[in-house]
Amino acid sequence: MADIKKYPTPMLDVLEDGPWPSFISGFKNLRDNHPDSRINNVINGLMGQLEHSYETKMGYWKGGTISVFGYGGGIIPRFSEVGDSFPESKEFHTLRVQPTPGNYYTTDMMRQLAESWEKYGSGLQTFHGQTGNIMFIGADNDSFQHFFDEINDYGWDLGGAGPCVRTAMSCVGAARCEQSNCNEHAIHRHLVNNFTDDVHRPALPYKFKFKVSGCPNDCQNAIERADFAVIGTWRDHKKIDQDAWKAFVDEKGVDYVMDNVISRCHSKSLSLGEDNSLIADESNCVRSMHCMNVVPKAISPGDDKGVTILCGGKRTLKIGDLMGTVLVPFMKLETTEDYEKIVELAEEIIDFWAENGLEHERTGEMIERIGLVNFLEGIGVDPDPNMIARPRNVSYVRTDGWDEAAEEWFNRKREEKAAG
Amino acid sequence: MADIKKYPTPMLDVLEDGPWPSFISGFKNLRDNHPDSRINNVINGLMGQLEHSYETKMGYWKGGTISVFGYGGGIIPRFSEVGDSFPESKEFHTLRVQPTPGNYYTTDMMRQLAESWEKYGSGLQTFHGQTGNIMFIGADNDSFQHFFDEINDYGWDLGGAGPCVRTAMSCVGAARCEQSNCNEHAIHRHLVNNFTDDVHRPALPYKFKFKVSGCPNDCQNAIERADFAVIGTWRDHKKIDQDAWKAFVDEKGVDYVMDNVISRCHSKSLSLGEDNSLIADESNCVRSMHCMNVVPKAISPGDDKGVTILCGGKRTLKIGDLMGTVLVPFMKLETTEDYEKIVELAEEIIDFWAENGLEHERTGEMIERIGLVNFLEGIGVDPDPNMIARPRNVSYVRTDGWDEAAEEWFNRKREEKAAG
Amino acid sequence: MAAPEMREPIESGCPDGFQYMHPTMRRNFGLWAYHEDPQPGVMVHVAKNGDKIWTVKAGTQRILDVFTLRDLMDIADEYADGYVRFTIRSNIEFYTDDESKVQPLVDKLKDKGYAVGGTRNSVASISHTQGWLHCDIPGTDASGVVKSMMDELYDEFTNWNMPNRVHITTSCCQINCGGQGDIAINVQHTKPPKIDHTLVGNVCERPSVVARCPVAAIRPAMVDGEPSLEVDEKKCICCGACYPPCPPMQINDHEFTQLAIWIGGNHSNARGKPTFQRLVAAGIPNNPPRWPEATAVVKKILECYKEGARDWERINEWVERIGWPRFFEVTGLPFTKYHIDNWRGARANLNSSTHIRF
Amino acid sequence: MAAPEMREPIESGCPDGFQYMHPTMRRNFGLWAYHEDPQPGVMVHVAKNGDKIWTVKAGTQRILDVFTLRDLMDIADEYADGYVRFTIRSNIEFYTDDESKVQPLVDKLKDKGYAVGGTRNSVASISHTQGWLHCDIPGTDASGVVKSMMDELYDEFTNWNMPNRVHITTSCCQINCGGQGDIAINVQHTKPPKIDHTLVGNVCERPSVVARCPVAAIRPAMVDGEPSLEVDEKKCICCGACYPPCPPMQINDHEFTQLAIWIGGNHSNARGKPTFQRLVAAGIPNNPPRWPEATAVVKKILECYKEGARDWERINEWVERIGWPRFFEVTGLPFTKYHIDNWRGARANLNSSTHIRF
Ligand code: SRM
Ligand code: SRM
Ligand code: SRM
Ligand code: SRM
Ligand code: SF4
Ligand code: SF4
Ligand code: SF4
Ligand code: SF4
Ligand code: SF4
Ligand code: SF4
Ligand code: SF4
Ligand code: SF4
Repeated sequence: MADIKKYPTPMLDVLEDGPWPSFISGFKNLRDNHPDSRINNVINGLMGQLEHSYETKMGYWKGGTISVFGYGGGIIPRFSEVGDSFPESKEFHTLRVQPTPGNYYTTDMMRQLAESWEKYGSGLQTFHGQTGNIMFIGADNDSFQHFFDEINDYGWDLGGAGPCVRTAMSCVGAARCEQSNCNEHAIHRHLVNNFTDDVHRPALPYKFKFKVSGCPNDCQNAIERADFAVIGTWRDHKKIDQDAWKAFVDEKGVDYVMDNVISRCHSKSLSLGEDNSLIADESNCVRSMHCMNVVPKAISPGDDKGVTILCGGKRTLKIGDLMGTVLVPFMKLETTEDYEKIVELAEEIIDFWAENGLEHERTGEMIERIGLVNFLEGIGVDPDPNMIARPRNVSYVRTDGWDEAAEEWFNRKREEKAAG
Repeated sequence: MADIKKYPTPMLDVLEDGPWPSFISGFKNLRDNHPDSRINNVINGLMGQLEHSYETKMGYWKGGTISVFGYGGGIIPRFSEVGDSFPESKEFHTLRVQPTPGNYYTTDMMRQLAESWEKYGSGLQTFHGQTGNIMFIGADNDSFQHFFDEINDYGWDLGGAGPCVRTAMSCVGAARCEQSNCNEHAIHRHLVNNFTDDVHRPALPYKFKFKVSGCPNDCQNAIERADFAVIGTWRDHKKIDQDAWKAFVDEKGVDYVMDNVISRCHSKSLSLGEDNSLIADESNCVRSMHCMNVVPKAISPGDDKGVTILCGGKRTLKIGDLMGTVLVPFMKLETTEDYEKIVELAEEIIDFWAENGLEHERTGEMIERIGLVNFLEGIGVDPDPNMIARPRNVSYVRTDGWDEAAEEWFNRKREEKAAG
Repeated sequence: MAAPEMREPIESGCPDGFQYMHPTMRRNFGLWAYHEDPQPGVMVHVAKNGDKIWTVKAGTQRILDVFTLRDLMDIADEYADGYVRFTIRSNIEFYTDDESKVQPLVDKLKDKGYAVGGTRNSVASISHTQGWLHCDIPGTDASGVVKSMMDELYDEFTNWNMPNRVHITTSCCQINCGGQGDIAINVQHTKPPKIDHTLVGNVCERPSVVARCPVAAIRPAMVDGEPSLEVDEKKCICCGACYPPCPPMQINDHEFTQLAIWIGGNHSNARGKPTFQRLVAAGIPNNPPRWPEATAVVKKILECYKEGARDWERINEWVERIGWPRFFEVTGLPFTKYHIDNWRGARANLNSSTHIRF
Repeated sequence: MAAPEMREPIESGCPDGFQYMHPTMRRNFGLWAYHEDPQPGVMVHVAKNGDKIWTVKAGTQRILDVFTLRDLMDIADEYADGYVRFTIRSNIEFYTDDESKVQPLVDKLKDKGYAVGGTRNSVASISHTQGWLHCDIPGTDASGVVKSMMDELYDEFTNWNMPNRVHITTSCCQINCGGQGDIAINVQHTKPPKIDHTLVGNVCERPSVVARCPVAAIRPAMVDGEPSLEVDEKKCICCGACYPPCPPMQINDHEFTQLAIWIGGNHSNARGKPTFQRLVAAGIPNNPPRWPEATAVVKKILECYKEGARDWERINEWVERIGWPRFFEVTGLPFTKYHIDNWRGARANLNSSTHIRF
């Protein structure tokens, strides 16, 4: 613990009040009580600059270009624009480190990471950034390589930054969730680890994100945030344990059940039998999860599990928010070949986009620009009515290939039927 | 009846078969049995050309420019491109004549029109064209002025053709419909007859259509087809005759009532009381008509009647179909001043559009191009949340006038409250 | 010779309808309480004071010859009270306040070959447009298509077999004067216009044709030394919008002017908000005089709708409930890339969810 | 001097999670039957074979100092089984298959000042972004905003008071790394960037800045004889997209960088399809260190939601049911022209119907 001249932080101090855990208290603890004076100083500088931001309502970091040996990305470099006033933290880079799918840790591993980090960095880390990385915030020019080398040795690697494949995310899923329809962990790793080169050496039109949710509840916001969203689902009928269901009706009463389950099914495909059994019109169920969210004890996903894949989700820049759009209504993921197929699809998409995307253009924006059909043709995927909410409503389209397209559809249907 | 050489019409003849009334039989009747040989000949030529179209799958009319003395529009001129082969009908113009609102006729008036028409024209007329005109189809260069003069003398005037205010349409409405909330006839005539000059002398960017429906059932498809759609509605609570309602429930049974009324209310604002009475959450009723369509005996529009005005509906050309959009959520139409107000609004809109619309641009396309807010400001209408389905979802907007806009809203609300 | 004396028009505009209105309707204007439907094609509206007016509705061929018109007027005088009107779908309505006249009127109409029906949950008359009979840009004959279809749908017009009203329209070019409908049978061009270069110079204002193209596919060009136009065929969406201002841009073609079928255009605010119609089938031959292929598709759709929809569901509501994948399944219509929207705002028509039907 | 020997990275990518997973979870991977919620912040998941795993969930400040981290690990070792994970909202989850450890763990966490809750129908931790702490383009400090709000929403985190889960996000520029949410508190710039012309020439690749503007408002220009840029202020929508590639385009301003609040972003496919968030309030001062004005709006919205929504309705579902006019009425928020969409596809957000609430 160094005896340092502390920058006054009257505004930040206010953020120590109140019941929610305070990041400022944490900072102060490091500044005042950490045995390493390097850390005391860095945090002192950081707090000084942050207080200055609070007073002037402006940010004072600027970017730059650094990366670890052999990689082109994975670090967000930060240099202070007010480094003269707060020299202790004038270099304050963030290393983005890929966690496991679902963010699992043992306490031991946590301690090991903390030790490495306080050896080299600021002692601050975020679990996790919005893209899912562990963010080790606050390394300087001299230390980031050492820190990386150390944790890389015991199994951790950088995530993406820049125009590259980014760190993926997946939900807690099969590890602790009854709604899961897939092995989120395997999918996550198969996908992103197939592209380590594209993660570490940014050379794509722009960023590309994978996200995996085990069911349509989509706890990873994958549809809204991922270029390639993988969402677990099932193709057969959901499973109803009628005894458990009737017990639920007995417990809650018919009114409650009508108001909260039956009448709330989005596709109006549920009704209550005379004997209080649950009657489900399976041909209309759209897998909206609601019934099984309310009564997980009685209703579960079916047995013929797999995933739906959507493409093109992202936030505002620069044509407005886009949700992903269905590319593959259903894909089994059981055998090695199945996994190869999903990886190949991702490769197709990234290759097509790498070739046809404009600079700084995400997949969703490209699809918007060229139209879904051209994209489908580019990646070799057949049109399917589950890709659309509704057919087109404007007659402005050239339909002279109609007969061939119809023929293809009938052939495909025949084949599907033949295949069983 | 002339003894004429009939063009063979083997394809058209087929259209005499079948139970539905045949226009071809009507043609033949005129050709073969009308006492005036001029008409026999004209129809013979027309059928010859039409048969030729059926054989070659091509149309053979071209346009031109003619109009009655003093007007610039109202007639669709047609000259045959195959006049050499079918000279009898080589000029075949259509006069568009404005009917009454709701299309009322006495048999006497019909006969009078028929007499005038067979004196000059082909003897064919359409009740009505899609814009609502009586179409007197088939006058030649020599006759159309005479026909017009004659019917104009006894109260009929031309409608619009070209870039002008068009003939309006209104539903049967108050004359024979329990759902009506306004005097469609008065609205129709106040509006369109305020613009007779703009009907007869095309000088606007493009066409402009008024349509009036007495209730949200919108039997005139006004929202989809009119630049200025006036739709009757009510502002207070709908009227429920509980005795008639209970009689209905008794007759049909609770299941039927649940399935066909209660559960089908779009805003889920209906429920069935213990005593089978109808419970309506009026704050949620969106005037979707369904309940009163099913049970008109028991449920009716409220007493505080008026209209909703929507602007900008049209078909495909050239940016795709547009529905009209709410401009005035509610307007009373009782006093002379009320009627002046709606006419003034129409004038504001037409003036603004005449000045700012591009050539061949409809109101809906202009609104699409400049944005609804600029349009509202142009015509002096305040924003209202009923104009939108949902607020914006993209942050790309410059909001620096927010405080003033908020202030205006609060002032308006205060004034409304003060006004009662 | 002196110029002929020209008559100044009386700009009377839209005439007053009350003069032609049945007295019972005039008297009870705005005072109706409810109505009932005694049989297909017949309604009785009851006023608050108990007055009643019967309406009998008959289908017509829309384009009437004066003989037919007079015939209808004679019927109106003899079997009703001499007052009529036409609906937006060109049906004629006869009025009487005398119940005893109703059945004779119905019988007479049927006897004379008019179709009585079109009320309530029936297939209403198909609203349509000019076609080869009068328009200068038509790709087909609307009257003929309608006659052919209504012959096949006659029983659906005269009976209440449908879950709700069915409003069909047809249009003879992509401009679509006929409007949207529960089912719409419209011309769809499948090839870019062939340009008759010899004529362009004389009849077309080139800049305004260029401006009319929705996708900016037309460029002014010199062809054989003459000013003409050329079309970028890769961009052209074959809409035909260039044809009205410039007839040498020949979009109509006996082979490539086909029919397409759209469903789900619902303009009423009843239950849901108004909806646009959606493409379901294209590549249908434009096959006069009977267009059997188009009629077959329409009948198939109606059959599935009748079978699958709940009472009061319009076609759009039925399909939204069962889902579009199921629609293609039950109708057996092929789903193609052409169904996938690529016009402005196409995203809104894509499936951005995991709501899927297997 | 020889170049320093550089270590080649091991491109191991994303590590295997099974090695860090609680054995009961590993064993029952994919075999869970259902779960129950004994109390806020505590869940028990039951496997098909009867195995149980308890989860205890605690809110954190997301950016953890090593002391706090170690403290949490000590708790995990003493009161749970030494296995943890972090949720997508930066909550820490502790695991144990021993029910007797649960209550002591909860008590210990509370005792140490951690917030236990955030499950089920509570207000979850606010997910947020870097702000003044690290980003190069922030207009506010996300961590500070979140700490301030969570202090006020503490009881909503630790209790089940809400109709359904409430997911709040906040972002420190309009890029919105924080994502959409039931409620989102985001920076909204209200004036075009001021350009520091002296710097443009050196640090900005002018063509790529020009290309980055969503509305093509930027033109290359010569200013004082130097190559710079100029902004068409009438076109500029103040999005700030030009600032990251060209920091001299100064969009941040202590007065004109304000906050806006958006609601109804629901990404789940539960019941309805995923929905976008919608603007409800802007012009909110960016007021450190406590941003009370923003918190007041959030609390007001939550209060009305709690009062008005049915169980299981997320915020978007509630508002769609009662209608937007009513939303503005009950919350007392002003409705302005800025709420009316004018971005691409704006039509879809206008009311094309007579569905109106009075
Ligand atoms: C006569 C007519 C108005 C006119 O001024 O001409 C009319 C008259 C009535 N309509 Fe209509 N509608 C008429 C065209 C329409 C149209 C427009 C159209 O046909 O193109 C619509 C818009 C719907 C659309 O998208 O096509 C229309 C949507 C309705 C609805 C809403 C139906 C629904 O559930 O979606 C009702 C309510 C109902 O059915 O109970 C309705 C109800 C009625 C009622 C029952 C109202 C009443 O209480 O009197 C009238 C008798 C209808 C009948 O014949 O069964 N009318 N109605 C039109 C008859 C057309 C025809 O000859 O077939
Ligand atoms: C006659 C009629 C069809 C029918 O058989 O009923 C018709 C016929 C023509 N329409 Fe139409 N339209 C007719 C109602 C409509 C409607 C329906 C309506 O008014 O509610 C529409 C859709 C609503 C709308 O306004 O969008 C309609 C949208 C068009 C358009 C596209 C306008 C647009 O802005 O998208 C054109 C093209 C044009 O004006 O450039 C058009 C152009 C034409 C022209 C003038 C074609 C031309 O450029 O020469 C047609 C003349 C045909 C003829 O020989 O008589 N017609 N047209 C209808 C008028 C009869 C009447 O006056 O009562
Ligand atoms: C732990 C976590 C996944 C993870 O991998 O990190 C998770 C876990 C579960 N989610 Fe989730 N959800 C998690 C974030 C989300 C998100 C994304 C987000 O928070 O940004 C969503 C998307 C919804 C959105 O638009 O914001 C999400 C939408 C749901 C839903 C659908 C809710 C709805 O009705 O709309 C359910 C179903 C339910 O509530 O019954 C659900 C249900 C669940 C259940 C109950 C599933 C189960 O049976 O185990 C899990 C326990 C939740 C709890 O803590 O109460 N989870 N869940 C995330 C906890 C975040 C947190 O710490 O607060
Ligand atoms: C750190 C993080 C926020 C956080 O505190 O959690 C973040 C921070 C930045 N984001 Fe982000 N984004 C972060 C997750 C996201 C997400 C969420 C996600 O990945 O699911 C999104 C929305 C999803 C998406 O991809 O659209 C997101 C959309 C953006 C965008 C807009 C991308 C677009 O196509 O619209 C930019 C701008 C750009 O890349 O040019 C951006 C740019 C940035 C930059 C690099 C700003 C810049 O140009 O310098 C920020 C660096 C901040 C810093 O100093 O560390 N960030 N960014 C998140 C990454 C942490 C991590 O790696 O785990
Ligand atoms: S997305 Fe589905 S499977 Fe994954 S944690 Fe959420 S509820 Fe469970
Ligand atoms: S999963 Fe959704 S759509 Fe299917 S039955 Fe349950 S609530 Fe209905
Ligand atoms: S629009 Fe309404 S008022 Fe007019 S006829 Fe139709 S149902 Fe009656
Ligand atoms: S009018 Fe429509 S919204 Fe109102 S109660 Fe009746 S069915 Fe419901
Ligand atoms: S639809 Fe086309 S072809 Fe038919 S009448 Fe209208 S403009 Fe003419
Ligand atoms: S047919 Fe349509 S798209 Fe093609 S050139 Fe003509 S106007 Fe343009
Ligand atoms: S939201 Fe903007 S300011 Fe905040 S971290 Fe993301 S890019 Fe940086
Ligand atoms: S702030 Fe946005 S709109 Fe304005 S100039 Fe910069 S990029 Fe363009």
